[in-house]
Amino acid sequence: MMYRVQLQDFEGPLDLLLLLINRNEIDIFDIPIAQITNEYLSYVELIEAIDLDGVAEFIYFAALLISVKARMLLPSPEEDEEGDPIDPRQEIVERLLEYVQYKNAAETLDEQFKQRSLLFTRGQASTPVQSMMPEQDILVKRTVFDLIDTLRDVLENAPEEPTISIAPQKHSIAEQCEYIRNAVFAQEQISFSSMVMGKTRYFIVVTFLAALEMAYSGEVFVSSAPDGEDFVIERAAGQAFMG
Amino acid sequence: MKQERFDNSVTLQMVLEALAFATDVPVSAKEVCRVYAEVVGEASQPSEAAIDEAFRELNDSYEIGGHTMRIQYWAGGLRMTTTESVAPFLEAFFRRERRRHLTKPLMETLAIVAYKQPATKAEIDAVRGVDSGYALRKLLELNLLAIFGRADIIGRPMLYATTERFLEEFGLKNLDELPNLRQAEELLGDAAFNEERTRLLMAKGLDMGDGDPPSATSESKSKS
Amino acid sequence: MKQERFDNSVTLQMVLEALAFATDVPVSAKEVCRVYAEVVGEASQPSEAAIDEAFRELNDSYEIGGHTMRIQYWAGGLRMTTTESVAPFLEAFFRRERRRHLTKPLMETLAIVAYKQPATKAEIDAVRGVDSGYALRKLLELNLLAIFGRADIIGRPMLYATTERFLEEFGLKNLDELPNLRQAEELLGDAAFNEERTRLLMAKGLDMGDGDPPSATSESKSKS
Repeated sequence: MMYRVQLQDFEGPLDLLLLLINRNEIDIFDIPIAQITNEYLSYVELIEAIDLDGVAEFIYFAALLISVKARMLLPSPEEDEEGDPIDPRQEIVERLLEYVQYKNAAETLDEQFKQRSLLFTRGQASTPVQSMMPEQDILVKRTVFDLIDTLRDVLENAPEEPTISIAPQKHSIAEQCEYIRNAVFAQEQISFSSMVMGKTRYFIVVTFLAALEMAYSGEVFVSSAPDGEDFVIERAAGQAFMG
Repeated sequence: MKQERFDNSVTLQMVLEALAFATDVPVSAKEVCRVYAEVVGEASQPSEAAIDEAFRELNDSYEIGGHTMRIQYWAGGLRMTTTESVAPFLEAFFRRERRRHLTKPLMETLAIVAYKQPATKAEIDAVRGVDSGYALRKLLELNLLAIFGRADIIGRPMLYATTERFLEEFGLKNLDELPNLRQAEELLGDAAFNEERTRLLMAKGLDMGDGDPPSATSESKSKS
Repeated sequence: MKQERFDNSVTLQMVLEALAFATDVPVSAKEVCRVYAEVVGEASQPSEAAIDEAFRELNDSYEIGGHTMRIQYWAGGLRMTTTESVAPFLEAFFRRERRRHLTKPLMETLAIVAYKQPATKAEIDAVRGVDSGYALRKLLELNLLAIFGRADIIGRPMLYATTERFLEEFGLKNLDELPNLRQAEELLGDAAFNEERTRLLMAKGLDMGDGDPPSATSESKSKS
């Protein structure tokens, strides 16, 4: 099945690593690699299981983490040309540090962009503003991984066998989009768990993907509580429903 | 196209104002000087310093006069815009419901190119940890990035760089005006961090690392 | 999406000014009132008489302040334009702009025809050292050149000459007004006809774009 939504449109593997580091209040220069690898893998497994697109890069980092973990267990440390010990975590730390820098630069630039867009030049009426920025912002408060946390909790309590069987014809993403659309049209906002209460695992997963899809296209706003226990889907402000 | 006699009372400041108003691209100081000299007569070619002064005086006079126009120095040129204070009214008029916005993947990709330029896709992908092909295509389409040429390495990959339009859309006079790239240690709230210390920590970390309890981590953090 | 608090110090006059500036279609007084009321709060809907007053006050303050903008109140509504006094400067600017859009092959070909006319393609090719077929077709299309007739030599090749439009667009009364012919002959005799020299040759007003819409629009804008 082809989804328009790619996981990496929301967050990438480095975002997941940073999230885990922040959540566990870990010193980035001294990452407990076994713990982080396990946590990281638990997300990747779920992402794979629900068949969310764009998982390849997550798997690449999973492999990298596993290899670092293995090298940490070597009896004698690897050394560089000068005989100094090499920390196997070095590459990951350096990449995280560099990424943090550019993430911050992106935020700074975003702020600059917003400030600048308060200043109007002449002829603004004839230049369609939309042509400049054709893309909707993805309407997810907090991160997609918080949503995945919710999904995990909901799936654990779902009344079905632990394997997620994919039966493509049962519920399509399009059908589940319509389901969400009707729900938020009727009550403005609805919690994810209440929408999928007592439903099958397959129903839960497809509804989840539909919610991501709609958040991606800016149709709904998805926000999750800090504890990650549930998330709320609400109609995006000013969003006209096109049926 | 008949050439009118120019009016003697027209000053450089007025020409600058009229050009900054009438054009839809930033006009360089040099261009203003040329135009002024061309009409008034070759002898009178003004200095760029005179433009600078005119530019400042104009903005002062708008402010004093309670006017909503300002002249900006963007992308190496001068351009007239409105002030921030009237933005809500203009937004209401244009019914601009949503501020212009670049999605996170686009903004990250743009930031990496802005600071590393010229940069290859491989370099950008490496920083982000994901494929930036879509983001790059989109940014090229938006004319915020352009192909700068090809790198002189194997495969001769394309090099990406930011455009004049980028400078204009972000309100920058030139690339030197990009905000300083903040150091990661600063961002992580670790002012005392330096390279020496990383190396130390890295070396020390060799005998811990594996599944070490949170207390050890928080301890090393508090030391930092 | 988030609606900022509007700035209390923004007056109706400022809103009118900003709208007249930022749009390039006339804005009706009613619309200005609507936008003002929408942002400030329904209760404050201003009267059209207030708009009239703001409009007059603005123009007075531009005049007193020595500014080159004026707000016009035409049938369609309010819009900002430049004063007549700066028109020659704007025209000079937009001519220069168009020249920048004129490609080097077109500029060379046009210059050669201007001085050698009537000229055959073979003569032009000989000076430029390359085939000028495309440039000639383009210049014919732009109505800057026309077929003058056929040369009375073998093959009876077509003869190219400049048009009235050429004179008009380049601000020349007649062909005698072309820059110094001796200087031009020197240039034309030189196979290494470079861009700088072309520019020199064209400098006296031999500047003309390839009729591309953007410059055409910006010019009509400046006049409006």
